[in-house]
Amino acid sequence: MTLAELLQLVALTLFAAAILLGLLRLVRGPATPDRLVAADTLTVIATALLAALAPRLGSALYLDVALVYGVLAFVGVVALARIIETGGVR
Amino acid sequence: MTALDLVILALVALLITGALAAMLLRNLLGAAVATALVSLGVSVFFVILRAPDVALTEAAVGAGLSGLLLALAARRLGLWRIEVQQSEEERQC
Amino acid sequence: MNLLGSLLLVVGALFCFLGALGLWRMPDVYNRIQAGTKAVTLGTLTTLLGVALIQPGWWPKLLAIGGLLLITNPIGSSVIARALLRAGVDPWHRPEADKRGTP
Amino acid sequence: MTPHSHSAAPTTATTLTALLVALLLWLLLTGSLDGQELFIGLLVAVVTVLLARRRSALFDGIIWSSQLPGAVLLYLGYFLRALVHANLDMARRILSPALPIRPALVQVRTELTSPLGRLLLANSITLTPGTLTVEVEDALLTIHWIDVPPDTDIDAATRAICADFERYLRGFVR
Repeated sequence: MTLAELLQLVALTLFAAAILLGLLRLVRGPATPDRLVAADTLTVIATALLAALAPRLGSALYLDVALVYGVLAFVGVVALARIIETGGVR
Repeated sequence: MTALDLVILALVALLITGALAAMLLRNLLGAAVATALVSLGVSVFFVILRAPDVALTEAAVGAGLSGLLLALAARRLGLWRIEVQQSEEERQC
Repeated sequence: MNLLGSLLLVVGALFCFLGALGLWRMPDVYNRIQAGTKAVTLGTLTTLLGVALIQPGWWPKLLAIGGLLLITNPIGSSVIARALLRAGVDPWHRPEADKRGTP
Repeated sequence: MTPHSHSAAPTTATTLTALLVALLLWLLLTGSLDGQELFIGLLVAVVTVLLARRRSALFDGIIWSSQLPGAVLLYLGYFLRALVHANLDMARRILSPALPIRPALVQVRTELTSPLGRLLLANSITLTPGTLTVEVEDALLTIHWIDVPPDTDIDAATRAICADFERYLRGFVR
């Protein structure tokens, strides 16, 4: 195993740990806004993960997934946030 | 290959926890967020399984449209409810 | 080049991890947004740079992803924060230092 | 971010700017300068701009001059430096066991007038050390600051948070 491969291994491990930590926040809550923030952060982490996986899988097609995911998840987050805004706290 | 296995394990945890949260959360907005996260995990899984086209569709439908639709439907039906303080929700999962 | 790119991947992953850790450690929603959005944005940018070093032919698409991310990510967190403020969520204060700068 | 009510018809310059941005995005996404792809890209860009013509009023904040590229580069350099600094700062706060934060909401006043300028300013503030833009209302920005020094009023906060960015931004945006 070369040094570059070892470094990529470390990077993927850190990504996995980041996903698990974000998941922990999603489970613990305590309220819906916390979950929304956790989901937003997890989305961007997933975008980075997709980009990091792309050279390993060997095709630029996988970058498109990261692009579409990054942009569309933003739309979803904004929609949910707007509903919190108009809905208020009850 | 072990690192990729770790990522896959984390994704499986994401999928199962997200699905359970979507079922068990009382708050419908929280459930919508959990559903979007499940589709995130599925999308990354499709990429790992080397199916970029399926992953692209899953990302478009799951992340953007389903979140938007669920949120709009919840608002139209008057079913949203935001709880800021700690509540019984926390014990749910 | 491959080595440097891999090193940048590790740095990017480290920042993403720090962002998730901040998400876990911070006391209230606003601070969680701060920790999450900043660290994760820089982590993603570093990761994209690392991929661009590993596969130099991909730089246009990586640049597009980076640019869109740099615009959408702060707006997203800002929108969440504004929604929370309008919904009436008060920010957390350190107990011994309250009543300062709050409108 | 603020629902800006620009309903006036956009000028030719802003429409051309929007067209240029759309074409640039197409070029980055396809990554080829082939004649046919370029033609299709131009077609798609024209259709996109026509469909989103009312939204392209966002671009009328740009000040066109010969110094535009230099000003943008200066801003980007300062911004990236601030971003790295912000993250090291945030990493220090997250990793230290005592969690050294004193968060509060403060308000700052901006002199930028165009929606684009305020958007860029708000984004920059969100990504730099310890600050998060919560709301933009005309010239007043509400900001969540993670470490507020004692006795901060609106002028001190403006100097500390957004004066530098404003100086760089005013090189190319209103």
